[in-house]
Parts: sequence; C-alpha cells; structure tokens
Amino acid sequence: MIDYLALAPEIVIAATAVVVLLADMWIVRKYWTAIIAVVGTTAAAIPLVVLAVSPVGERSLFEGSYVVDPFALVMKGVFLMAAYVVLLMSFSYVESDRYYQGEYYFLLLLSILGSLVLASARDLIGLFIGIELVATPMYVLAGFRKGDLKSNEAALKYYLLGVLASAMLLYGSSFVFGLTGELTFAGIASHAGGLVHEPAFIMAVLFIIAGVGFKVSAVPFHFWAPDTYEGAPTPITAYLSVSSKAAGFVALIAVTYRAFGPASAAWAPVVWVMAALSMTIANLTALKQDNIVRMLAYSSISHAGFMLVPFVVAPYVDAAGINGAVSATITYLVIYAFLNLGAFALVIAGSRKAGSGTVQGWAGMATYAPGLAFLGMLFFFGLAGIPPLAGWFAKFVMFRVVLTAGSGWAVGLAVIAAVNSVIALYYYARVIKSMWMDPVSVTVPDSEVRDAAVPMTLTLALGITAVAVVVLGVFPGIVTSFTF
Amino acid sequence: MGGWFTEASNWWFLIIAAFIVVASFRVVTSGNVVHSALFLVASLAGTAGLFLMLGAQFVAWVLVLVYIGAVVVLFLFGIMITRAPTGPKVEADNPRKGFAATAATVTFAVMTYSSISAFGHTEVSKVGSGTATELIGNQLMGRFVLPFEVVSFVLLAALVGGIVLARQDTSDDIEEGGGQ
Amino acid sequence: MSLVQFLVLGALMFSFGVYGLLVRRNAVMVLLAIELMLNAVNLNLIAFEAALRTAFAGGQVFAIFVITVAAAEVGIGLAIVLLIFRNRRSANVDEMDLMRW
Amino acid sequence: MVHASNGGVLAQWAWLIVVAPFVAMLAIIAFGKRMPRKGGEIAVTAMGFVFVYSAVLLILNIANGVIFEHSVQVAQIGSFTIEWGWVVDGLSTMMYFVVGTLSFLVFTYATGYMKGDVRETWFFAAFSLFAGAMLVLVSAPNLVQLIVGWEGVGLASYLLIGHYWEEKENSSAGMKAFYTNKIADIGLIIGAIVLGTAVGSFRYSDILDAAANNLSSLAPVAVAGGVLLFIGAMGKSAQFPFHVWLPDAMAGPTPVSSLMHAATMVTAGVYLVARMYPLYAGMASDMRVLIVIIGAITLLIAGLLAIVQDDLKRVLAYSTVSQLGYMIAALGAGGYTAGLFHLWTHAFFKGLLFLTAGSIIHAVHSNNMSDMGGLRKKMPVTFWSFTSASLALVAIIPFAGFFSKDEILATLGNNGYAWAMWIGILGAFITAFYMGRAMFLTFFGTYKGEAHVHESPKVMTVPMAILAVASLIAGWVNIPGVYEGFHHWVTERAITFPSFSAEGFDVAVMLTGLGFAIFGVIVSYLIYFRDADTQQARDRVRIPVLWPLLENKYYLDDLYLAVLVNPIKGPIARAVNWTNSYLIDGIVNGAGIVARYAARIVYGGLDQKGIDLAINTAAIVTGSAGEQARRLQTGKVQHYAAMTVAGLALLVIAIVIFI
Amino acid sequence: MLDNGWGLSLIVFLPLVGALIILLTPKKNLAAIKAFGLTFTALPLIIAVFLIARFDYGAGSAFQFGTDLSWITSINARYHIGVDGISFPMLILSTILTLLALIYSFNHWPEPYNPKAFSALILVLGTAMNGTFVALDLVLFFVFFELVLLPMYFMIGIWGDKTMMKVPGFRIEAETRLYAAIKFFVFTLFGSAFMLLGFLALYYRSGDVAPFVRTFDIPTLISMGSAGAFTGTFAFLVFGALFLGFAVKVPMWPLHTWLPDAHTAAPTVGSVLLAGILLKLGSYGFIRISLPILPQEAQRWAPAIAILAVIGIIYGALACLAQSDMKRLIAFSSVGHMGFVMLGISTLTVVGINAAVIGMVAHGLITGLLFFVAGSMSHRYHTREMVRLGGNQKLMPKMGAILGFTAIASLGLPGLAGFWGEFMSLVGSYNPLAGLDLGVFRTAMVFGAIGTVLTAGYMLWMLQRVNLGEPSAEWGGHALVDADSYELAAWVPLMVLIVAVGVFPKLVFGATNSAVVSLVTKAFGG
Repeated sequence: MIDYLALAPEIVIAATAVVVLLADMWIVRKYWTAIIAVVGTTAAAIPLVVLAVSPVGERSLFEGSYVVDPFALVMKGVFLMAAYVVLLMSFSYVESDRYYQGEYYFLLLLSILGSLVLASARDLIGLFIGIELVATPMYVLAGFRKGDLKSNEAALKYYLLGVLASAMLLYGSSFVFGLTGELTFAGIASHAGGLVHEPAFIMAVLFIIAGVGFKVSAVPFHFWAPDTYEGAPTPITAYLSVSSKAAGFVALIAVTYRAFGPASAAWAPVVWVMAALSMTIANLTALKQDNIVRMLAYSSISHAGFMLVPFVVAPYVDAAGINGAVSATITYLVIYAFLNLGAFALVIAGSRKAGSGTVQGWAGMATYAPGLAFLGMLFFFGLAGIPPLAGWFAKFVMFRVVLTAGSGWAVGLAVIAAVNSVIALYYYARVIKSMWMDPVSVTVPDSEVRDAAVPMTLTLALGITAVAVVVLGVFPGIVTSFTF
Repeated sequence: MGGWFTEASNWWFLIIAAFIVVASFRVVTSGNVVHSALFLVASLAGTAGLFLMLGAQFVAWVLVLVYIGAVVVLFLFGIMITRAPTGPKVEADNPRKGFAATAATVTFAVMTYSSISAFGHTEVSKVGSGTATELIGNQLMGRFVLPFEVVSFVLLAALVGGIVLARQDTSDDIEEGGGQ
Repeated sequence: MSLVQFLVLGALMFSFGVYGLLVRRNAVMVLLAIELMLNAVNLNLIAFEAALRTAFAGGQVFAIFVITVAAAEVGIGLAIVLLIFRNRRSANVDEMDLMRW
Repeated sequence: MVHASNGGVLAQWAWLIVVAPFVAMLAIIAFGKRMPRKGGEIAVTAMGFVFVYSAVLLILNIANGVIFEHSVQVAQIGSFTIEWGWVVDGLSTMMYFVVGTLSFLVFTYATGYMKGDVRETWFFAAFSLFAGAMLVLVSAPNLVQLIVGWEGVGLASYLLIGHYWEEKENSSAGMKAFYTNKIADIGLIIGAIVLGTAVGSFRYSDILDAAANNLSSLAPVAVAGGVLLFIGAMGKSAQFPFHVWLPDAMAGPTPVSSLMHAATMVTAGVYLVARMYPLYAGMASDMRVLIVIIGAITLLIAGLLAIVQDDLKRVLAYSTVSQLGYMIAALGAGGYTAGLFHLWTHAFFKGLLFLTAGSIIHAVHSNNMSDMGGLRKKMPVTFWSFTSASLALVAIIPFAGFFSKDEILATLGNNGYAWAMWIGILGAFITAFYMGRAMFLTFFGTYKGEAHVHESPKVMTVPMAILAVASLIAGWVNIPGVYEGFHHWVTERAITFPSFSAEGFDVAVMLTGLGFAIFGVIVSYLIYFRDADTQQARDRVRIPVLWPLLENKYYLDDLYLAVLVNPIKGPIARAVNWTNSYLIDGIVNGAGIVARYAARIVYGGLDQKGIDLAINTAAIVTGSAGEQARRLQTGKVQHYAAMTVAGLALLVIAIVIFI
Repeated sequence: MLDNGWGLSLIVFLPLVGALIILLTPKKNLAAIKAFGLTFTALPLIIAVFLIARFDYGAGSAFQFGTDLSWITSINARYHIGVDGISFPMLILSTILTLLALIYSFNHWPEPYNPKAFSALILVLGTAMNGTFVALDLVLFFVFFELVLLPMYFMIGIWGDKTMMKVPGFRIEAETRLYAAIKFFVFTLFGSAFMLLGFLALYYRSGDVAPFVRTFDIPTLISMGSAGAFTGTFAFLVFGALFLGFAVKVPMWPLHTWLPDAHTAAPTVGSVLLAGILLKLGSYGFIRISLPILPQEAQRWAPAIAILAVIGIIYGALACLAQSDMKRLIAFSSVGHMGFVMLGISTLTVVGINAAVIGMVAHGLITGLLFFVAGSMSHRYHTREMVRLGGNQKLMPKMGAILGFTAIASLGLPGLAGFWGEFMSLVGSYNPLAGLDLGVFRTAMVFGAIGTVLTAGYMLWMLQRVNLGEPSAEWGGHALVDADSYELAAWVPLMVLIVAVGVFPKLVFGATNSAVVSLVTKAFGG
C-alpha cells in the first residue's frame, strides 16, 4: 500500500504540469498557464506543510528507496520556494519575448518535479532518474530563445556536458552496484566501509561525484555553467543557478553521506580539491567579467565551492558532526538561494532599464533607479557575505563546521575560503560601485524606457527575496530552526 | 588462463567482442556520419547478443527494439535533416586526436585496472538461463514503480521539448534572435 | 565466463565513446559517441547482474531505465542540433564559441 | 622648619591666586574686545589680586613660617593617583611673590607698551594664561601638576614669542622655543615616571621622604631620575646646550621678554632643582657636579656672547642665560639659599632691565644699540632705572645683585668648587663689561636713530621706578650676619630639610668679585665712552678732573685693547659665537632638517612605494591570475569535455595512488 | 526600566529606526529629514546621559544595563549586551560624535547633494558603532563590527573626494574616493575574515571546558580564558587571527595604508566618525576580547605589539612631516596616536590599559574636531594643500583659534585630554606587566617620548603653514565666512570636553579604573 500523502507534493506538481500542457492546447491567453503553474506550486506546498507537522517523523516507501524525512521536506520547501520566485520572474520575461509559454511552464514544472523526487530518492535509480528529470527540461529551456545563437549554444553545451556527466554517473553507479549488489544507499553504506581501499570502488565513487559535480558546477566540472548561464533566458539561469544546483547538492549529500558515508576517507580529499579549486579559480575569473550574468555564474561556482567545504570534515567527525555539516550546507543553500534569485531578478529588471547587462552599462543606475540600486546593494553585498545581510551567516556556519572539525586540512581549507571571501568582495563591490558611484552610462536608453515601471510580478520577486535577505541576515535562526 | 579457452561460451564471447570492438571503433573513426550510425547499430546488436549470453533476454530485446528500432532511425532522420556531411570528409575530426586518444587510453587503463583488481576471479554464473522476465516486471511495477512513472515524465519532457525546439517557427523569429 | 572480460569490453566501449566525444566535429557524431558510452554502462550492468543474480534483478532494471532515458536524451539532443543547424547552417560543435572567457 | 603654622584660612584659599589668571583669561577672551583697554585692565586687576595675596602670604610666612599642602584627587589609576593641589611653604610663597609682583608691574607696564597693538586682547589673554600656568607650576605639590604648568608656560611662551606671527621668523622662533623645551621635557617626563614609579607616587613629599629615608626601591634610580629631571630644568632655564632658544625668544614683545624670559618662566628650572633639592643633596648627590659644570659653562659662554651683540634685548637675553648659570651652579654646589636668592634679586633687576629696554625700543623703534645713544637726557626715568638695574646686575654694593652673587661665589668657594668660583669671578668681570658697554652705547654719546625720542608714559615709567627701588633694596633681605630672613623663608619646607646655614661673609671673595666687576666697568668705559668726544666741550667744563685722563686715554687704550679687550672681544667671543650659531644652533636646526628628510624618505619611499606598493602588487597579481584563469573558458565544448575528463582522470589516479 | 537592557537597546537601534524613517520621508522635505535625524541621534545621547547617572561606578568591572536574550539558538549565539567601565565611555563618545556629525552636516551637505541618503548613512553608522561597544557576544560583536563597513564604504565612495590620483603600483589613475573606498573595504574585510575564524576557533574550544557548552558569550569566554582554558599553538594562532582583524582596524603599522587614503577621500563627517570611533573598534576589540580571553597569548604577543606600536608612533609622525595635504597629515597623525593607545594596551598593566581607553576617548574628541575644522577649511578654500593656505588666523580668526586649540590639544599638551593617554601609556611601558621584557618596553617608552616631540613638531608646523603668516595672495582679498553657528554648535561641545577630560580625567578614569583593574587581575593576576 503506497502512502500517497508522502507523494502528494510530487503528485500535485505532476498534475499541474499535465494540466498546464492540456490547458495550453485550448487557452488563448497563454498567461493563464502561468497562473495555473503558480497555483499548482502553491498548492504543492500544502501537503508539504501537512507532512512537516504530521507526527510521523520519517515515511519510507518502496523498501526504503524513497524516504520523506525532515531533510527531504526542507529541501522540497526550498525547491518550491525557488520555483515560486522563478515563476514570478518568468512572467514578464516570457511575455516580452515570443515564447511557447505553455510549454515553458510545463517543462519548468517537470524540472521542479524532478527536484522534488530527487529530494526523497534513496537509491541509485531514483537518483539517476531524478537528476535526469531535473536536467532534461533544462536542456530544452536553456535553448528556449530559439532565435538566439547564444541560447542555442548554451543548450548544446549544457546538453553535451550534461549527458557526459550522466554517462560518468551511470558508469560509476554500475560499478557500485556490481561491488555491493545493492541499489539503496542504506544497503550500499553497509558494504562501503570494507571497500575504502578497493580501487574499483574509489573509481566508482569518483565517477559518481564527478557526475553530480556537473550539477553543482564545481571545478573542474563547471565549464558549462558560465556559457549556459549567459546564453539561457535569465529566469532559467536563475533556476539553474539555484534549483538545479541545489538538486545537485541534494544528490551529492545523498551519495557522499548516505551511500558512501563509511568510506568518507575515499571522497573527502576529492571534495577538498574541488572546493578549493572552485572557490579560487571561479573567484579569480569573476574578477575579470564585465557581463553581470556571467559574473554571477562564476560567483555561483565559487559559492558551490563554499558549500562543498563542509563535506571535507566528514572523516574527522562523529554522526552529530556529519549532521552539522549537512545542516551547514543546506543553510548555505537556502540563504544563497534567496540571494541569487534576488540577484537574477535584479539583473532582469536592471538590464531592461539600463539597456545592457554589463557592469559598465549599469553605471549610475542609482541616479535613475535608486530602488534597484538599493536592492543591488542588498543582493551583491549579501552574496559577498557582509553582515547584516543574509550571506554572512551562510559563510559563518560553513566556517563553524570546518573549525569544529579541528583538523589541519579542514582549517587550511577554511583559510583558503577566508581569503576567497575577500577576493569575492572585490567583484561584487565593482557592480555596486558602478551603480552608485559612476556617472550615468551613455548606453542607457532614453527616459521612457528607463523610467518604465518594473513589472508587478518581478517587483514581487524582488520584494520577497530582498525581505528574506535582510530578515535572514538579522534572524538567521529562522533558517537554522529548519535546517538544524 | 588455459581453462578459459575450454569454455565454448568464451569463444562465442571472443567472436562477438571482436565484432563489437571493431564496430565501436569505426563508430568514432569513420568519416561518414551514416556509416557511423550503422556501425553503432552493429555494436549495439553485438551488445544485445552478449546480453542474451548473460541471460538478460528481456533487456536484450528492449535494446534491439528501442535502439536499433527507434534511436538509430531517429539518428538517421537527424542526419538527413541536418544534411550533415555524408561523404567522407577530412575535417570530420578536430585536430586534437592525440590528446583524445591519450585521454581515452588513460580512462581505459583506469577502468581495466580497477575492474581486474576487484573482479579478477568473479565468475558469471548460470549462463543462458536468463532472469525471469516476470521478476523484472514485478520489480518495475513494484519497488521501482516510482522511477518508472517518473521516467515517463522524462520521456514526455523530451517529447515536448524536442517538438518545441525542432519545430520550424515563422522566419522572423530567427532574425529577431539571430542578432544578439 | 569471467566477469572481467565483460567489464574490459565495456571499458573499451566507454573509452571509444570518450574518444569520439572529444574528437568528432559533427554534433550528431558526438551524440553517437555518447550512445556508445551509455551502452558500455548497460553492458556493465547486465554483466554484474549476471554475476550477482540479485533478488530484485537490479542490474537489468537499471539497464532498462538507462536505455529509456538514453532514448529520451537522444531525442532532445537531435532537436537541439537541428535548431542550431537551422540558425547557423552548420552542425559543427567546434565552431560554436560565441561565449567564452 | 621651626615654628611652622598651617597658615589657616589664607593658605586654604591660596588656590585663588592660581585660578584668578585663568578666570581673567576667559574673561578677556569673552569681553576683552569690547573693553576700553582691550582687556588689559582685567589682566591687571587679576594680577593685582595675585600680587596682594602673595604679598600677604609672604608676610605671613615671614611672621610665622607657613607650611600648608592640599591635594584634590582627580583620578585614581591602579596604584597611581593624579592630584591637583597647592603648596604654601617658604619656597612657593617666595615664588608667588616674585611672580605676583613682577606680573603685576609688567602687566601694568604692558597696558601702556602694547597700546594699539594688532592683537592687544589676544596678548593679554595669552599673558594671563602664562601667569596662571606659572602659578600652577609653582603651586604644584606633585610632579604631574608641575609638568602641566611646565608645558603650560611653554605653550604661553610659544604663543607670545610668535605674537607677531605675520613674519615667519617670529613664529619660527616660537616653535624653536617650544621644540627645544619639548626635547628637554622628555627628560622631565621620563624622570617623573622613573621617580614616580619607584616611589609609587608623584608627590614631592613622598619622593623626597623616600629620598631622605633611602627608600630601597628609589636607590637604584635616584641618580638617573635626578639627571633626567635636571635635563628638563636645563631646557626651561636655558642652560647650555639648550640655551639657544632664549635669544630667539626676544622676538616676542618686550614685556614678554621681561616677565617670562627674564624674571619668572626661565627660573622654573631653578625652581625645580630647588624643589627637589633634598634629592640632589641626598641620594642623587653624585650628579651634583654635573649641575655645577653645566652652570659654570653656561654662565661663561653666555656672558661672552653678550659682549658681541648689537641688539639690546639679545645682550640682556644672554645676560639672563649667564645669570641662570650662576643660580644653577650655586644649587649644584649646595647653595640652596644662594641660588634662590639670586633668583629673587635677578627677577627684579633683570625684569627691570627689560622694561627699560622696552621703553627705549618703544621710543627708538629699533632694537639695535647702533641706532641709540645719548638717551640719558631724553629719557631720564628710563636712564636711572637702567642704571640702578645695571649696578644690581654688575653686583656693585649695595645693590641687590651684589649680595646674591657674592653669596654664590662664596658658596662655590667654600663647597670645594674653587674652579667654578673663579669662572664666576671672571663672569662677574664679563658681566660688568657688557653691561657697561650697553649702558654707554645706549645712553651716552650722540643719538644715532631717526625716530623722535620721548620719555615713556607714566603707566610704563612708574613700574620701572618701583623696580628700580626694588633692585636696590631687594638684596638687603639676606645680608649674612646682618639679617638672614630670606634664608629662613625658603627653608620653610614640608620635608626634612638637610640643615645648613647661609654662607657667611667671605671678605676675600667679596672684594675680588667686586674688584673684577668695577674693573670691567672701567674697561668698558674706556672703550665705549670714546664716542663721547662729541660732548667733550661740555664735559671739559663740567668734569675737569676727567680731562687729563681723556687727554691721554689713547695709550691706555692701546694697552687695554692689546692686553685685554681684543682677545676677549675678538677671537674668544667670536669663537664662542661661531660655535654657538653654527654648532649648537646648527645641531638644533639640523635636527629639524634631519627629521624632515627622514620624513620624506619614510613617506615617499617606504609608505607609498613600499608598503602600499606591496599591497597593491598583491592586488595586481590576483588580477592577472584571474586573467589567466579565465583563459580556461575557451568556449569550445569539446575543450570543456576534454578538461573534464582529464580532471577526473587525474583525480582518480591521485586518489587510487594516495589511498 | 531603562537599565534592564532597554536603554542600551534603544541607544543602539534608535538610529537605525531613524534611518528607516528618513528613507521613507520624501527627498524634498529637508526639514523633516533634519528633524528626524536630530531626534534619533539626540535620543540615544539623552538616554546615555540618563544611564551615566545610573551607572554604578563602584562596580565598573561588572556589565551593567545588560540583557541576555536568545538570538540564534542553533549556534548558541545570543543577544547579550551590556556595558562596563571600559565600553561605557566609548559608547558615550560615539553617541556624542554621531549627533555632532549630523548637526555639522546640516549646512555642509557634501557633493553630490543628497541629505536624505547621507543622514540615513550617518544614522546606520551610529547603530553599528554603538552596537559594537555594547555587544557581549562574539557573533553580535562581529555583525556590528562589519555593519560599520557598508555606510562608510558608501560615504567615501559617493560623497568622497573626486580628484584623480595615481594609484601606487598600478599604471592607472583612479578617482581618490573610489580607490580609497574599495581599499578600506577590502582591508577591513580581510582582517575581519580572520577575526571570524578566530572567534569560531574559540567557540569550538569553549566546548572542551566546563560546562562543555560551546558558546560565543564574551563574559563566559573571559572567565574560561582567565582560568587558562585556551593555551598552546591553538591559542597563539587564534590570537594571531584576532590580531589581524583588530590591527587592521586600529590601524597598526604596517596595516595602516588604507587609513590615509580613506581619511583623505572621505567627506568631513566621514573622516570625523572614521577617526573618532571606527578606529577605536579595533583597540576596543583588543581590550574587550583578545586580552582577557587569551591572557597567556597576550603576554607572548605583547612585545611584538609594543614594537609595532612604537614604529607606528615614529613612522606616523615622520609621515606627517612629509605631508603637503592638511587632511592627510591629520590622518597620519591618527596612526601615531593610536600607536600610543596600542603601546598602552601592550603593557598589559592597569596603567597602560587605562591610558589606552582615555587615549581612545581623547583621540576621538581631538582628531574628530581636527577633521571637522580641516573639512570646514577645505570647504572654504577648496583646497587642502597647505602651501596654498596660510594666514588663516587673519582671514578666519575664530576658526583659526579653534584649529590652534585642537592642534595644541592633539600634540598632547598637559591639562588637555590628549596628555593622559600619552603620559600614562609611557608610565605603563616603563613598568610593564611582570615577566615582559623590560628592555623592549623601556626602549619603547623612550621612543614614544621622542614621538611626542615629533608630534609637536608636525602639529605646530601645520599651524605655522596654515594659520600663521600673511594670507597668500590667492586669498588676501577674499572675505571668507568665519565659523558659522552650525559649526560652532558641533565644535564647542568637543572643545569643552577636551578641556574637561584634560583637567578632570576622572571623567573617564572614574569609570574605567575598576573595570581595568579587575580585567588585569583576572587575566594576569595583577
């Protein structure tokens, strides 16, 4: 007997997707599809809340291959929230270009469904399918600006490298299956301890981590990210940089801690290297970016590096420590989600006003769009981690975990992270400087374009994220009460 | 090792494997797209044969149907539509063959080394007598029903997405996009 | 039969796939190479299944999923290639570097 | 400390005399501009009050010695206590009186002298500030308060020397004075810290008690502390080699020179040494010889310098330095009373000398004696005052200076510093010589200036007259064997005072000193009276006795010139002058230049090109690293795939090897 | 009611409220903006004055008016605030300076003219500064410590000096304000990143000590530290991390290079608050956190700190002598003065640390005032180049007199506020904590004393070049407006305080002494 309540959020989203698809056939005013999507997303939150408050702590389905526990619930909450904001961002954007609106929202919803599945998946097949369902619609959506060569290119790069990633993931999974005869993470974990020194096992683990590394866009598996982010429609970029990345981290947490937990000695060093490289290389590259979206792409890579940092403590800490590490990553994810969504919403609004998406193009925005400039201050300094904006706490918990591990390697990584957080400030501040302190750029279009009001939905998205950024910065306990 | 050749099935394996290897090699070396596609068919067919040897009839036939039946045809369609170079062309490959070969070799070495170290002495059991298709069915409908349902959405997404992307729009879209 | 022989064969196919992925200029050919890699995975799974005979036929089930998803991916991939070909009259992947640095 | 009383209510309210000047200063700043005399009257009133009150205290002290001390705690820092307070004992009452009297008179004089000055109000405000600070210094019961007053007078002198700051030289002179003192103050401050830390308190009483009881914690640092304090004193009292600031300080208005740079402020150092006398007499007695040496050197070279000056005020300035040398030497030699006594007398006659000089400059509009001459008739009061003061300075019996200087010489002689005594006697000769020179060049002969000369107004002449009398009688308060009141005043101290009595008359020394002085006058007369021949006719009639001498003064002249004058006037003095202006002054100014140069190196070289550059270079390196890093992103998807595969392969190999 | 945490909370957050209200008021309504700004900076001062009356000076070592509420439960970071004798004077100082800064800017809105944003920034700054001084929880401290950055960054970057400057090391020329702003930001962030690591390391270690609960609570950590909980290489590194964070802020040589640029570029009010309060955050951090929590390490590091401090003193003075820019000169003088503060701290003695605190207060008052005056003068003359100035005393007697007064105070004239810090820190370094190397510290004392001379040197030199002499031909004819009522309103209180603290240092020592005594006895056993 299946516990349908546990599956309710997924079912609601799936149903919404189907409804959108069907509605798209008959409805003339396409924005109804968007409204349906929003309603569905909101509706999906209801069973989520029910599950959250229900006394049953953990619901395990299909012989433990699908589990709904607090972790899964929190992540699903994040995914729905992100989806909600992305939908809000999409409205005006999709209208402005001639898009297949119905299909757009349909695919977006399917990707969301994938992320929900992923959050609960506890075996390799579920993991694989979840990742694919998150990714496949995104391949399409990345190329959704069909007329735009950049968009096409973005789609192709994302697709090819994504499939390569899947292949690696699968190859690794096959070996894991072969070595353990298990597919569920729990089962794998029961064997993992004895296989730490088995080359085949290590190879398999690395292949899987590599496959997942694509999703979280961690160096050296990040190459698709900047180009795809730049080329894809901005709301999709936002989704990629937040939800898709979060999905990747869910998968990573699943495989590393749940499946290969006992073998952390095998993967922790790899993650160490990935984290260090991601933070450093991405930050250095971001210093040189003029296109804001591209800059944000690199910044999101470096943030992935920061989120990877807690993983490295796994070999040194007990179960409680592991939980702390997981919580740190999730906390980081949540805060980062708000910040980055806000930043991209700002990019949409700002680029429209400034008629350009480059740092120089935004020069002097404070003079004609002080509101946006102010929000920019919130989001970019938030990403830089300046108190009292939310970002500081994300870094804070990250450092906290690393230092509580108290191992030399971990502390070393912490120092690298500290230095990087300073470098990062520089390129965020560059945008702020251009917005606030530079004379108005010559490329700014004439006044009626530039004084055009920001669309209501976009304003809503900006508002939600901005409020979240400030509130979470002052009362981070709100996040931790869920994630810890 | 000597005993190895005494098993008839190993001889069969050698033949099929050689076939597969050659086909696969040609897939990535032939300068002609159509040929590549057809070589892929060949290597897939060989794989299906191995599946049969390993007693996975159901999967074998799925492979034959889905791939050879659908995918490769799809490929050929794609090749036709994109009018990809069908004749042998010098520039079918980019000049980074050396590096690619090295990378491939390294990959192969790593995989082989670890395979041997892990499964050097594992035997494949019960050749021929395949897993009951019934079992697979039960599993798909039972324990793996959720992924099974979800994968249908993957296919749906692929379907819709494929249509949206591949569909020819009114020309002005392209010009409008082509610029920026 | 030893398990290793199948694994080595799979490894070979996978490596060919990698090679093709890296060198082929035509996007369709790249896709073919990727199919090769996925097929290698299938071979592994089946072989392992044959060696383990798990109660839930994990290997074969997994293989079925892989095949299905692979099919879906191919569809998308070809669509993207088609789209690009329309816009730039070429399907060569190494000509696409509008976005870099 | 015989019949000491606590002075009663008068002593308890003595803080009023410290506060009064500050009140005056604020009042002047507030209302001065709107008042008829631009605030001068406020200042004079306040000083009048101080004068009266200090006079009363002095009388009280003479009647029955007062010893009173009260401190208000203003901060408690760990074991240290910071206190403000006031002391009323023999020493301080004497100083109160000196400061009070001189201030009152000079302020009154200044109301006339500064009339119509560009910044009259400002002048009186600063002047009151000085008086207040000086009284803070004098009334201090502890070293910290002393330092406060000490720097306060330093500030006042900086402000007043630079009073005419439109010309850069004047403000520079003020700065020079401030720096020189500040450098010396390093000694004072560190000395205070050393002693205070050793004793655990900054109070004189505690420190001196410790010194008297040979406190073990004080023993190792006593000498060091003494030396350091003395360095401070050297700065303030313009002792060699810190004396360079005083002549330049003459850039200030003359009343300032009179009150601060002659009568009171410069004696602060002497006062400090006297205040700490038991320390020097006791635990730190090893370094007393240093004090004597410094004093002797100073009195000699300064005296020589005075000879070659043309600027009247500079003559007097060097003379002040030299007299301060006498006092210091006396204190070093153990002449507590002698030193203070000379301080006392010197205050009156040197103050007066400057006032007269001021009055002359006021009339002649020039500082140079070459623009003066023959003022005897034109400014009689000034002339007679000058004469009286000069005689006092030259130490002609019965003028004030005679008694004090004689006592100093006697002290030096009897306490085993004969060499110093002879220097002192030589100094007496030199003093007489340059004073005579100044006298004759200024008042005799013909007037060489342009300005129309006239006697100064009453407000200026009256104080001069008073002081003229004072410089006659001031010395009579301590005639050994006759009346030794002064000695008793100043030994009324709250601390166990090393017992000694004022030096008795030493006739030999006295006569020698006197003789040398008179000799000096005669020599100067014979040299500088020469330009009196313009008046021969009249003189011939009036003083026929003088005639033959005048007739044949030439060969005498030759003699003097050959034997005495030329050597002194010529090489020696000039040599000293050269050393002074090029060596010592050069060192002082050089220090400034060096500092500036170092500054340029530090800032231009190290800060901007060094540290800053290093840090910015780090930034550049990061940037270029970014430039390289972004090159990875070639835009070719297969490069990406390749790098990915390569990266993964490397990771795998690394891990497989390392685990 | 006010002394159970409400008072302090109001002092801290009222300015922030004011900032929000100002942001909501329309740009055009200047009067309202001024009114709100005044209200929300004056109220904290009033409350502070009220608290002065309620403060228990006998128990200056105890944290008073405090409260301790849960904030971030998951990491056991709490909203724990309170003031003791050390932080209380600093709090008062910051409330006063914030108010005066606002009053001053009422008729000195810097370019680009935007009173709304500008006064909002001042208010936010006020919250940040007050908060840092009352925070008794490392996380809270960190948040406020960092919150200072944003407003100051914008203040410098937007309202700063627009002239171009050659950036050392780069080939490019940059606008001073932009260069200075980012430099300030990056430097401080660099330091505080490591400071944060240090905090977390302490947090981590605090779990190993009874009651085995990891905590950020400063008093708890202090009691642990004084019980010797943190030792060894660990503590050494932690102290180093904290040192980086605080030393950048102080700033200590050689981490000072952001300071001259920031001060030169910042608008007048910015420089005032920067010099007046922000620098103190660093030295305050040393006294509040580094010393008591890591006493053993403090003793290990003390000589190094002393040496750096003395280098700073001499170096700053020499750099001042090389300046042609008036504001820059004052900026460098801060390096020297803070050097004295750090020298006092490094002695680890009651005297030294007391000296440090009063030194901070005095420097806040004096240098704040100096920057005010310098700002007003460059406002009049449109230049800060001293060669072009001169005769200011003639042109603007009042302002000249005030400048003179302040400069004299700044060179540490006894009887004015500046003296006590220098003198007592010399006293302290003559006799540092038992066990510290006498040689080092007494040499430090001598050099410090020499530093006072150099200080007098450049201050009087500046006066001579700016105030004295005949006005240069450039300004001879001009009738320049002398100090106006707003300026006097902002300056006179400072002058009064300078004299008051100088004559009656108990105003500060009365509060600090008992606190410092208990600090030293707890941490270093006397």
